[in-house]
Amino acid sequence: MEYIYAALVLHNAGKDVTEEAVSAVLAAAGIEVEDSRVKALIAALDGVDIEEAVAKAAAAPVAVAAAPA
Amino acid sequence: MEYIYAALVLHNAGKDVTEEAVSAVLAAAGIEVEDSRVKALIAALDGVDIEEAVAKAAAAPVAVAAAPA
Amino acid sequence: MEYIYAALVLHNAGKDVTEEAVSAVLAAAGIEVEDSRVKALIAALDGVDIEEAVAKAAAAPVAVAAAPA
Amino acid sequence: MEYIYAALVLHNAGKDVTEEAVSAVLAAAGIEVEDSRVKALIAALDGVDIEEAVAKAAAAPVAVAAAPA
Amino acid sequence: MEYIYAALVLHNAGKDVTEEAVSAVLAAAGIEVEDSRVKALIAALDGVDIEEAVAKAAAAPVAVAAAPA
Amino acid sequence: MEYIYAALVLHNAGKDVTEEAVSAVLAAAGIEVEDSRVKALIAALDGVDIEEAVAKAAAAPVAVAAAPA
Amino acid sequence: MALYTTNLPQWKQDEVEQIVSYSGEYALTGLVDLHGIPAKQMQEMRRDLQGKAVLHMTRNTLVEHAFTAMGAPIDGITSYIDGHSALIYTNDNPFQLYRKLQQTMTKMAARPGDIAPEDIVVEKGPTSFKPGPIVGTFQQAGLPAAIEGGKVVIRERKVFVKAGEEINAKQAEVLSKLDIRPIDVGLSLQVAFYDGTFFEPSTLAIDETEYYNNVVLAAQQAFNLAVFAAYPTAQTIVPIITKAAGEARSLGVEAAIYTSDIVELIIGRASLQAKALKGMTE
Repeated sequence: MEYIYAALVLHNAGKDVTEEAVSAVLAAAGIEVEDSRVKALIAALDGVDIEEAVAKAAAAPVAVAAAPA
Repeated sequence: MEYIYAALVLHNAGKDVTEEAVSAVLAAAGIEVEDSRVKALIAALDGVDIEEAVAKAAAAPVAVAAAPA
Repeated sequence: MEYIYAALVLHNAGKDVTEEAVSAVLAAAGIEVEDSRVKALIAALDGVDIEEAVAKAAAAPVAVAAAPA
Repeated sequence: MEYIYAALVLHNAGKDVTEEAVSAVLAAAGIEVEDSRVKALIAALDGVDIEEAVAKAAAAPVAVAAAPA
Repeated sequence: MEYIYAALVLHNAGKDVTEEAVSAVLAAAGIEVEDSRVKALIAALDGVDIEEAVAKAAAAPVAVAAAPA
Repeated sequence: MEYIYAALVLHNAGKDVTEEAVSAVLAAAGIEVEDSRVKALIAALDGVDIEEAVAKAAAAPVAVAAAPA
Repeated sequence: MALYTTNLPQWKQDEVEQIVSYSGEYALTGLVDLHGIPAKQMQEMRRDLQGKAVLHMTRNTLVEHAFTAMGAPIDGITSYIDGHSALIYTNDNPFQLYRKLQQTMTKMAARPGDIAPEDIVVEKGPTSFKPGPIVGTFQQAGLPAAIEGGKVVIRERKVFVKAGEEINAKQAEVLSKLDIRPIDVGLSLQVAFYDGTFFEPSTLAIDETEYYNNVVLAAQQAFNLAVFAAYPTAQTIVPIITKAAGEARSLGVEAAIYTSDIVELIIGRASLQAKALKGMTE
C-alpha cells in the first residue's frame, strides 16, 4: 500500500502525481522503489478522480464489520 | 491529511515513524514542512497501534462505486 | 476455477472465448487440459453476457476486511 | 485485470506465479505482454497469501442489492 | 444440473461418484447421457470435499439481482 | 436426502417424478429402495412446487446444512 | 362364513361381489370413518373425490363377508371396521390418498358428546355479547366471564375442554355461541391395504413443509457444489464468473495490484485507513 500512500501524500498536498514524484517520496522514506509498480500505479491512476474515490469510500456503509476483538 | 499519509508510507514500509522520517517524506513531495505539525503528529502517534487503526478501516467494505449506467 | 480464470483472461483482453483459446491458455500455464471440461465451459457460456456477470462482482462490496488480529 | 486472472489461473492450478509463467499465459491468450506490468504484479504479490486474499471475496456480504437501473 | 444431482444421490448414499455410477443414475432416469459432461463433472469434483462444498454458500452475490429493468 | 436428489434428477431432466422413476434412479445408484419412502415422497411432492422451490434456492445463495444422511 | 355367504339373498350376494371386484380393480382398498359428517358435506366430499377414488357405503356384515371370502392377507382389514366405516378404493398410493382426505377436512361446530381433538382454548378479551343471561351461561360452563364497559368479556385465557375429553351440552352451547368450531370433519382414513401391506394413519401423515424445505435445501446444496467446484451449467456459469471476478478484485485490493479496474478501491481503502489513524491521533 505504500505506493498508494505516497500518491496520496502528493495529491493531498496539491502536487501532481507523477512517476518521479512518487519515486522521490518513497525513496525519501528509505524504500527501495520498484519502477514497475510506480509505472503501474501511474497508469492505473490515469483518468481516475482521486477526490471522488476518497469521497466514495467515505460514503460507504461503514456500518458493517465491527472488527472482532 | 498528507502528514498522516506520510506516516503511513513509513509504517507500511516497515520504517520507524519519526520526526525526521516524516519530514523527509513530506519534503520529498515538495511540501513545505511545518515542524510543529510534525511534532504534534509524532506526539499523537505515541502509544497508538497504527496496525490496529489500519486494520479497523480495512474491515469496512469499500463501497464499490458501481454507479450503474 | 482455473478454466474460468482462463476464460476471463481471454475475455478481459477482448479475445473470443473458444475451446482452442481456453485450452491454449491452460496449456501455457502447464496445466493438463481436460477437453470435456473445456467443452462444458464453452457450452455453458453460450448466450452468457460475461461482462454483466463480471459487473455483478463489482456491484458487491469487496470485503476489504483485514484479518483481525 | 487480465494479469490478475492469469495469476489466478496459475495459482489455482497449483503452479508458481512467476514472471515467466504469467507472461506465458498472457501470450498464449494472444495478449501483447507488458513486462513492467508483469513485474509490478509479481512484486505486489510478493508475500501475499493468495488463498487468503481470494477468500476475502467470499466474506463479502452477499445481500447486495442489484445495481438499480 | 441433473448431473450434479446425480452426483449428490450417489454421495448421499455413501457411494463413490464415478463416471460409471453417474452415467448409470442418469440413464436410469431416462436421460440420454453425454459422456463429455459426465467426464467434466467428475473432473470438476476431483479433490472437492462434497460435504463441505455443499454447505458453503456460493460466494457470489448471484441471482439476487433482480435483473434491473 | 437421496430420495429428494433423485426426484430432482428427474425434474431437472424434464421427466415425470413417479414412483417407478424415482425407484429406478435410486436402484441404479446401488441404493436399497424403501417403497414406503418413495410413496411418501411422491405424495408429498404432489403438493410441492418444485420449480418454485428450486428458484427460491437460486435466488439467494446461502450457507446451508451439509447434506444430511 | 364363506359357506354362509351362499345362503345370502341375491342382492346381498351382488353387494359382496361388488366389494370383491372393486378390490381387484383398484390398487388400494381402504376404510374411512364417516362419523359425524353431515349429508351436505358428504356430498361435497364425494364430488371432490370423483375420478380419484370410489367411496362405497354398505353394511358392515357384508363387508366382513366379502373380505373373509377374499382371505389373507386382505381379510385383516375386518379388524379395523367400526360402526361408521365406509370403503374407499383408489389407484393412488396410501400417502397420496391420506393427503387428499386431509384436504377435505373442515372445521365444524361441536355437538354434545363429541371428543375434543385438541385442547379447545377460549382466548381472553371482549366478546360481541351485550350484558344479559349469557354471562350466567358462560359462567356455568366454567368460563371466567364478566361484564366490563357494557360488554361481556372473558377475563382470562382458558383451556375450555382438554384434548380427548368429551364435550358436554353446556360446553357445546357456549362454543357455538362463541363461534368456535373445534371438530375436524371429513373422511378420516382408518387403514389402507396396498401392495400387500396395511398402512395406518400414523405412518401416512406427511409433513409437506419439510419436503418443501428439503427440496429447497437440495437445490441450494447442488447450486453451492456446482459453484464451488466451478462446474459450469446454464444455471451456475454466471455465479461462477461473478465469483471468479470477485476473487480477482479481492486479490487485487489485498495485494495492492494497481490496475484501472480497482485502483479506486485501493485509494478508498487507503483513505479510510488514514482517516482511522487520524481519528486515533486526535
